[in-house]
Formats: sequence, C-alpha cells, structure tokens
Amino acid sequence: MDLIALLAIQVIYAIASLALISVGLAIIFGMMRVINLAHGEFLMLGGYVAIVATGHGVSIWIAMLVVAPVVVGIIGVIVERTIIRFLYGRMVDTMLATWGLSLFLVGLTTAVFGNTTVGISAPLGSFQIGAYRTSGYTLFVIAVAFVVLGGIFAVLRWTRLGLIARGTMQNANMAAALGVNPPRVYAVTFGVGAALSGLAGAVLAPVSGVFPTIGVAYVAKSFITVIGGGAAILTGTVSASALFGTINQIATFATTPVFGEVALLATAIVLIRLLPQGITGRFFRRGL
Amino acid sequence: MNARARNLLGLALVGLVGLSFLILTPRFAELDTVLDLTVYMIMAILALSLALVWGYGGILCFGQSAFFGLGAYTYAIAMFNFGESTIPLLLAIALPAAFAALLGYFMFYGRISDVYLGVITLTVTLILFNSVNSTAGPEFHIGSARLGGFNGIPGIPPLNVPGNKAAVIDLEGMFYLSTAALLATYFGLRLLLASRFGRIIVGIRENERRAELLGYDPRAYKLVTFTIGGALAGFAGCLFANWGNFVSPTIFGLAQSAQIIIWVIVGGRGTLIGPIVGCIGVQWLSAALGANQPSGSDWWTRVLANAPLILGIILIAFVLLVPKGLVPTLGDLGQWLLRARARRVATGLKPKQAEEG
Amino acid sequence: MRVNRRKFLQGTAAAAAVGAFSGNAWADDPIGVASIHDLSGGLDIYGKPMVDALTLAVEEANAAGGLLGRQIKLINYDTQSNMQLYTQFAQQAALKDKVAVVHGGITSASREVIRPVLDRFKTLYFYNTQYEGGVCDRDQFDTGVTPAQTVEKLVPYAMKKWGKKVYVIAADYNYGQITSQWVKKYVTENGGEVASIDFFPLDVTNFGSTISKIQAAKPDFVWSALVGGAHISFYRQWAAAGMRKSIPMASTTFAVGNEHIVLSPEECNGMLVCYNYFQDLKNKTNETFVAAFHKRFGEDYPNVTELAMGTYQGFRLWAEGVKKAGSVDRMKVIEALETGISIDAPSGKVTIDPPTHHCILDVHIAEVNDKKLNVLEDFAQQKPSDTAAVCDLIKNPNDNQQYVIKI
Amino acid sequence: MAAPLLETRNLSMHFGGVQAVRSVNFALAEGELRCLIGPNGAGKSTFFKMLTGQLVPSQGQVLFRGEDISHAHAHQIARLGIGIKTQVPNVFDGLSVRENIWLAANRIHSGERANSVVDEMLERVGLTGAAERLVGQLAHGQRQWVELGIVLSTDPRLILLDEPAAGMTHEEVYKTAELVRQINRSKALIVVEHDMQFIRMIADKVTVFNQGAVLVEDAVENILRNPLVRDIYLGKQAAA
Repeated sequence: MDLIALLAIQVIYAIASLALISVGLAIIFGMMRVINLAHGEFLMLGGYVAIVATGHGVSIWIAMLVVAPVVVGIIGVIVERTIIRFLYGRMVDTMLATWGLSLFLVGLTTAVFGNTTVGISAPLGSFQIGAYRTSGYTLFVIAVAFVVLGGIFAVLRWTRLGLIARGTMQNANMAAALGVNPPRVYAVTFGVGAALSGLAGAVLAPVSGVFPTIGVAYVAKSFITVIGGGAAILTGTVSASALFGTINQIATFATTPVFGEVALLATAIVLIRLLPQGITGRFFRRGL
Repeated sequence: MNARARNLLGLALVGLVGLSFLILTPRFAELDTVLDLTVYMIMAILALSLALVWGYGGILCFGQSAFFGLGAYTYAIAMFNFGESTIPLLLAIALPAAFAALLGYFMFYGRISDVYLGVITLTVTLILFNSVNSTAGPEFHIGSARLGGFNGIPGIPPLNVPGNKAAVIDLEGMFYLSTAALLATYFGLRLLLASRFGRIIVGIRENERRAELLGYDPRAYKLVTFTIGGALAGFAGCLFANWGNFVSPTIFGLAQSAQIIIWVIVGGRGTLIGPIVGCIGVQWLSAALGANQPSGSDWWTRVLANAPLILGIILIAFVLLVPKGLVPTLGDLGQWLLRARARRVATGLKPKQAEEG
Repeated sequence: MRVNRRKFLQGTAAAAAVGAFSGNAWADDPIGVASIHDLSGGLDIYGKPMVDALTLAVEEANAAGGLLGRQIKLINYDTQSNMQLYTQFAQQAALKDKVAVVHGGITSASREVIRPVLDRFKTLYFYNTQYEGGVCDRDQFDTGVTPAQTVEKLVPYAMKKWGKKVYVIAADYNYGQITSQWVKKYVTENGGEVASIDFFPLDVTNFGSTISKIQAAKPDFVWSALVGGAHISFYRQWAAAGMRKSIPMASTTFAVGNEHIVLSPEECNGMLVCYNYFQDLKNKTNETFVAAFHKRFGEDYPNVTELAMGTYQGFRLWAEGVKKAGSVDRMKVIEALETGISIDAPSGKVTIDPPTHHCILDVHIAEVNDKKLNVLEDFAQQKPSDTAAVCDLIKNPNDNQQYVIKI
Repeated sequence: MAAPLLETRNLSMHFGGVQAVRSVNFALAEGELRCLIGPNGAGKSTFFKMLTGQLVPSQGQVLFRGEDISHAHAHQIARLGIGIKTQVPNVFDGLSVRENIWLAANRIHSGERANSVVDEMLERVGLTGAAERLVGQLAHGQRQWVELGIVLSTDPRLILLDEPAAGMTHEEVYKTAELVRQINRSKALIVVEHDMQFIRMIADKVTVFNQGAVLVEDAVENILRNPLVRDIYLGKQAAA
C-alpha cells in the first residue's frame, strides 16, 4: 500500500519535473519556431545563479524563485537581441546558432566557476510513508510546477500579453495587427521562456546538482516533450509530460532507469507516428 | 560561360584536386597528418550522406549518427565473429540501409514531415545510445563480440583485402581507401543528382504537393533517398571503426548527431562540396583548439585554453556573418567579381566603339 | 599494398629512432612529455586536477635542473571528452611531437583507445588513474590503485562497523561492473551477503525509485561505485530522503571527483572511502607538496584528488626511470623501471611492481567529515594482487591485453 | 449516351461543423468543357481538391472512367489522367522554367523524348525565352503559364483549371481563352472562373455552385439570364 503511495508521488514528481524543464522551451519553440539547443544551458545557468545567490546570503527560496528566473530571463533577452533576432524564419540557422551558444555557455561557466562547484542541498527534510522515507522537497517541486503552469494559463487566458501571445501563435502578423511591434513580442517571449527555464534549473538544482555540462541531460528530453505535446503550449506540455512521465517512472520502477528512458523515447516515437501534429494537434485543439 | 560549362569545370576541378590530394599527401605529409586526414575523409563521407538526405531530399534528419553508429558496431561485431572483413563490410552497409528503410517507411508513409522527422530521428539515435550504453555486463554479447557498454569495443581488427585475411590494410592503405571512397561517394552523388531520380527528389523538396499532383509518389522517393543516406552513413561508420580500431556509444550521442548537422549548415545546404568543407573545417578546428593547451589555473588560461568557449563563439559569428554557408557564399562572391569585371570591360570598351561609330 | 607497408614501417622506425637519438644526439633540446586528458566536457572534473598535478611535477623537475641536464617540455592536449580526439592526439604525440612518454587517459575506454596507438608507434605510456585492474602491457605502466588494493581493506572495515548485509550500486561500465564483483567476493569471504547489485549508466540523474528499492531491501550499509557528475545527484536524493542517518555508505569512487566538496556536509558526512592518497596525510613529503601545490595553483584550490596524485607520482616514477637509465629511450627506461624503482611520494613509498607494471603503495581508509577526508587507518605497501593473478610481464614480456580477472 | 468521363455521387465534405460541399452529383462527358461558377466559399476549390485526392471526401464517391477514386492518393489520380492548375500558381519556385516543365514531361516520356516535349511546351506557352530563369523570379502571369505548361506536359485526359485568367492582363486573357479552346480539342476540362467574358469565350455548359451545393446547370446564355444566379452570384459579387 505505502509502496503504491510512494510510487504515485514519484510518478507525479516525474511529470512535474518534465513539465518544468519543458515549458520554457515550449514557449520559445511554440511561439517563435526557434529550436533552442541552448535550452539545457539556460537551465544550467538557473542552477548556478541560485547557487551564487545563496552563497551571497540570499535566502534559498528567493534565490530559486526570484533571482534565478530574473537573471536568466535578462540573459535570454540579451541573447534574443544580439543573436536570435537576426535569424527569424531561419529555423535551421537558429539550430546552429543556439548550438554554438550552448558550447559557449558551457565554456564560460567552466571558466568562471571551474568544475568543482559547491552545490545547494535540498531544504525541507524528509517524511515517512509507511515503511518508506522520501524527500519533502519532491512535494515542493510538484507544487512549483503547478503554480508555474497555472500562472501561464492565467496569463494566456486573461491578460493582453496572453492575447498577443496566442495571436502570434496563430500567425506572426497577428501581433502587428494587434498594434504591437513583433520585435518587442519576440524579445519578451524569449525572455519569458528563458526565465522559466532558469526557474526550473534553479528548482531542480538541489535534486540533480549543478555542473557546466548538465544541460545535455535536459535538452533532448524537453525537446521531445514539446514536440510530442504539439502546437498548444500549455495543454501540449502538460499532456505530453503526463504521458511520458508516467511511462518513464513506472518502467524505471519495474526495471531500471535505462529502460525507463528507453520506454519514454519509444512512446514519443509511437505518439508522433499516431499523431503527426503532436497531442494537441489532434485533441484539445482549443487548448492554450 | 553558361551554367553547364561552369558545372563541368567545377567537376573537373574537384576531380583534379581530389586525385592529386589522394596521390601526393602520403608522399609529402607527416604520417600523423595523414592519419588525421584519414578520419576527416571518413567523416566527410558521413557529411555527404546528410547532404543528400537533407540538402537535396529536404528530410531534416537529426539522427544520421544512428546509421553511422550502426555501421561501426555492425562491422566491429561481425569482425570479431567472422575474422575476414568482406562480409562485415557489406553488413555494415546493408544493415544501416535496411534500418533506414524501415524507419523511413514508418515515417514517410505515416505522413510525418518537417521538424517531427527531426525529433523522431533524434529519438531513435538516443534510444540506440541508451541501449548500447547499458550493455557493459558480460551477459551482453553477440557471438564472440562483447558489446562493452560505455567502454565500447576496443581492438577492432582492421579491413583486409577481400578474400585474403593476411593482407591487412595498413594505415596508409586506410588513407587511400578513405580518400578514394570519399571521391567515389562525391561523384556517385553528383551522378545520382543529375539523373532523373535526383531531379525528381529536388522537385519534391521544392514543392511536394505539386510533385504529387504530377503523379510522383513523394513517400517512395523520400524512402529511397533516406535509405541511400543510411547506407552511406553506415559505410562511413565502418571506415571509422577501422580508423581508430574502436567504437563506443558516444557515436550515437546528441553531440555527434548535432555535429553532422553543423557540418552541413556551415558548408552550405544544397551543395555537396560544402558539407565536405564544413566537416573538415569544424573537425580541424576542434582538434586545433584541443592541441598544445597552456596549463594552469589562472583566469586567462581558463578562457583561452577552453575549446567549447572558442568553438561556440566561432559558430555563432559564423551564422550571423555567413548565413548561406561557406560554399554558396564563396559562389556568390565569385559571381559578383565576374559581373564587376564584366562591367569594367564593358565601360572600358565604350569610347573606342564611339570612335569607330 | 606492399609498398605502403614498407613505407609505413619506415615511418614507425623513424618514430622509434627519434626516441633513441634524442637521448644523446641533440642533448640540449627539451624532452617532450605529452598530457592527454579531458579538460572540457563531462569528464573535465577529473582531468583538470590531473593536468595541474602533472604541470607542477614538470615545473619542479625543470626547476631542479631538468632530466639528464635537459629541460622538460609539457605538451598538453584537451580531448574534450571526445574519444576520436584521444586517437588523434595520441597519434600526434607519438609521431609529430615525438614525445618520450605520454601521461593520459581517464576512463578505461580512453585508455584502451590510446594504448594500441602508442604500442604501434613505440611510445611509452603511463596511465595514472585508479581502475578495474587487469591491463598487462610491457609498454605501459599503471600507477593507480586497483580493487584488490582498496576494496579488500574497506569491505571488512565497513562490515565490522555497520553489519553484514550490503547493497551495491555501481556505474554501468567496466570499472563499476568489475569493482562490484570484487565487493561481492570480499563481502561473502567475510561472511556477509550482498542484497543486490544495481548498475546505472553515467548519465542517470533520477534515483527516486532506486532509493525506495534500497529501503525495501533494508541493508546494513550501501556500497557506492557511482561515477561522474550526474551520479552526484544520488547522494543528494539519498540525503534528501533522510536516508543518510539510517543507512550508512562506503565507496571507492566517492571524493575522486571532489564529491565531498560539491555536496554539503549534511549530505555525505560519515561516509567511508579508501584510497592511496588524501590531501591531509600527515607526512613531511606531503606537507611540502601540498604547500607547493597551493603556492602554484592558489590557496583556494579545492582539493588534490587521488587521480591528481596518481598523475604526479606517475611522472615522478618515470623521471626516476630516466635518471636510472641515463636516457629517455623507451626500452632503456622500461628496463630501468622494471628493476623495481621506488620513490618517496606524498602518499608514502611507491614502488613499481615489475611483473605487472602496476604499483605497490600505501592505502588509507578515511571518513568524510565537513568537506574534509579524515584518515582513520593506514595499510602499508599493498600489492596489486588482482592484476598479479593474471599478468607476469617478466615471464611473458610480449603479453599485451586487458585481462578480465576471474573472481 | 456513353458512361461519363468523370462522375460524382452525392459527394460531401465537412470540416468539423462546416459543410463545405454537400452531396454534389456531377457528371462530365469525354471531351466536354464545363465551367464552374459560384461566389467565393461556394465550395469549388474543395470540390477540386476531392477530385484530385488532396482531400478525402467525408461522404460520397468520385468515379473517373468508371473507377472509384474517392480514396486514391493524389499521385495515383494524377497517373490516371487528371491534371490540375490551382488558383495560386503551384509550381517549383526554386527551379528553372525548363526544369519545371521537364519534371512533368519526364513522368510520361523518357530521355530525349522528354526534352523535345519540353521544348515544344515552352514554345506553346511562350516561355522559350525565359526557359533558364528561376520560376520564383517570374511575374504572376508568367508563373500561371508555367503551371499550365506543367499540367499539359503530363498529357492528362481531364484538366481542372482554377481561375486560369486570374491576375492576367486583357490580351493574356484572350491568349488563355484561345489556348483553353485549343486544349479542349483533345481533352476534357473543368474551369472555375469569375470572369464572364472569359467564360463566354470558352464555355457552352456552366454549373453554378452555391453554399457547397449545385444550384443550377445550364447553357451559358441561360445561366446569364437566370435571375437566381444573378442575385446569389453577381449580386454577391457586386456587394463584394
């Protein structure tokens, strides 16, 4: 019984973390058709920012939930202004540019922080489920995921920014029609996407640790999730994460982490084969 | 001079340069240079395979490394079981090709296109990476070949002259073989692209729906293109396993698959010579950056002796400054110069004509 | 073909010849020493300290007047965690730089990539990392500890302290696979039982389900042979789940990548490890070494790792060999080293074991405590008994392979 | 009379809730030229898409020479002998005019024959001069001609023309009408057009679409007199 409960928590956690690491990319890709291969590095930067901030005596919560997203968001805007904006409509070139960016960021962090960086350990102790103990931090990550997704929903649904965003998703000129200059929209979008990635990176830092090359562990998985989800940013990410997360965890628990990983990837292939437009290409079309 | 003539001239030039390179290098270059060049030639074949599939077939394949790796592993495993390289070599081409055909059928006849192709192919290569990476235990072996997991398979026996185990191809032999193979691949693809088939796949890339309405079945053409690409990549993989006598799962990894795409973009899509140039250029660069590093821990060494940092900057600068890729840009430059010259000549003539008139 | 082979043979002959000549012919130009390590990419966490130690060793030697009156030139290659570059750089070191010796390779995979290349081009090779043991190659020397030297000591110590039921988790590659087998051997020999052995590829970061599995098995302690940056997350998640206090842990990989500094004390205090070297070893040589090291690379340098010391000692041993041989010629140096040369190193006395080309050295058991490694017990002069069981280069000098030792 | 060349049996198409084409029964004889008129959104283009296999009908059948092709792939239908020239020129913009035509000719002729066919066709559509230029760089009218050339080169039995005169200058319209009549000597055609002069120049029989259904089907002059047609079609057009 308690094992079931534990497994349930782990499944939900897997879904939550998958959604967290993907949603930033979903926004950037969904709205701008930019394949951001430096996505993993944005997450990595989030982690480092959180570490540095806590190192300077900032409360870990502020560091993770405020400082990290803000700083990485700013970095995102800078990247958009200096590189990405020259590449709109050239999806392939954005791939090369962001790959370069990812190498650059890895190199830079190594140069600045070296390769032995003192991490931050998970706050909130652990709690007992029957015979098992598990980390309270797990629940925190789940909570953050809910809040973030809820926030995005609210913004898309009820704010002007959200309206513009949805408009831009439908077609790029829409934004112009709405009397906003697309460059601004794009800069903001990229910034927001980066910020969310930074947040995710920071929140996951105490769990997975932080080192310059950790981005690789994230980028492929989140990219697959985003594409699997399809056009609609929110419903897409959530549904894909739910599907992949569940399968991944159950497979992992039944066998080994490797098979968990493989099961996830295999599911992705089957999914895209059955729904060539991603989940939301077929279901919840009205979704955000 | 018209397109056709320029085209032929180009071909002749490439052939000439290629052949002289093939013959002269081992006589004048140091052995280590020859060995480095060998691997560049091999990788260039891999680059060509994607140049065909993506640059001409319009199929964004993010997992070309899957076929490359399959080729390498197939050769290694078969080699340990057979000991004579003829069958392993053939298998290393046939198996990836068959796999590509299967995957291609699955994708194209499922009407999967665009970025979704990219993701599926990427996912496939990652699956291979994860699976092979977790075969370290002694229980994982095919015949007498242990898969070795993360450590990979070391000490792979080299190719031999077909039918004659004893006549092993030595290091220079490998150079000749790889370079010849690259040239053969290049001209083979040129022929293919000049053929009906080649012109049709380009048409499909340009406007799939129109091609369909003319009665061509894009799925079939893409499938064939993809399969050829797979075969080429597998062949390159086999040569690679020979060059280092070694193969490990990283061959399936994200970095490897991204690299191949980078080569093609850098060199220029829709050309064949471009990806070759891009491949050799990028490879040479990362080797050069890794060599003769200053050692120490001060901040400047950390920045200067930092291959990813520098490579990253170069790539970014490249996208922004040379958006069309190396070879096309050079082409444009040449055109421009010609036209400029033509203009000068024209203006130069005018007064004289006036006198005569 | 025949032409090629002839020319190729000339090539290698030349390469070898230079090694010989450079002993006397041009007595004043520097001796080339190549370093081939990952200084960027996933494995730089191990490579950087190794290269720093090697740099210091070379600088010290040069400051002391070099070798045979010649300066030493360190040629430093960064393989960027990319196997293809290992091959390319090994070839360059042997053929272009024509170095007297190559120090390099971190994972067993990378060693097995360079070893054949250097054998082929007759270049001496030092592999200075702790590894699974079994390599038997007269052209190569392995200065790192092998399982028989550490596991054999740590297992009974931990069992005496904590109990007889052990749960093993290991990185899914040669080192992890083989080491875990040694653990199993010694656990059973000491009358204990191994509850389970789980393997994890080096890029796994989510250990949630594993942790619950371990809880279900209720072992007396966990043996970790996890490796690399990603695996650090296991210790974090383990501690976050509140397990550190209830189930203790022992390891022969922990702290090699400075895990004990990356992690907070709450996450890893009390863990037992066993190595040849610890920065806090109390002996004269070590204290002067550490002082020199910090002077060169800064007081804030995190920690001199096992691998760094392995590399430092590797170079020192080679230098001793050169002095004894009075030449950098490969064969002469090998023969000199095979007389069983030993040095007084920071880790204590280190001696080359002639039949295996591995090292006889001291090992120490230490406990992690507030980012420091406190030595608890010392074991003098441990022999590489595992490799010795399969390898005797004195009897059959042409042996050249890595044995999988029957356990 | 003989079995029709093309026949549809209560052919219907709906996207979600929208009924684009509702149970259309339509028949075309061998060698016939039929004009299709109707206001925008009357379902003409959707109708064409179903005939060419670009859309699979929700209900009903398409029969071409007695064979049911409602579920055939676009390329199969093309091979059976239906060619289409879409409203917005659908050509290979990245290729030269010659290559465009060649891709079509190559499907039925091989080697040298194909090349000579290409030359003839270039002559016929008056693009010999522009043969080597990239189609993407041509003017709208010229691209129309290119597409016409492509369609003709595959030598289909039935040609569907979607607004061939759209965006053409006055004399180009005459030229087109001339060409269409000439084509009709050997092939059947269905032409969607708004331009009444053009229709008068080419057609004898006209089918009027409205709201996805066939409103009337009659000779040109009767259609022009038909009050119903006036207000739904011309009326709408005036309003538009």
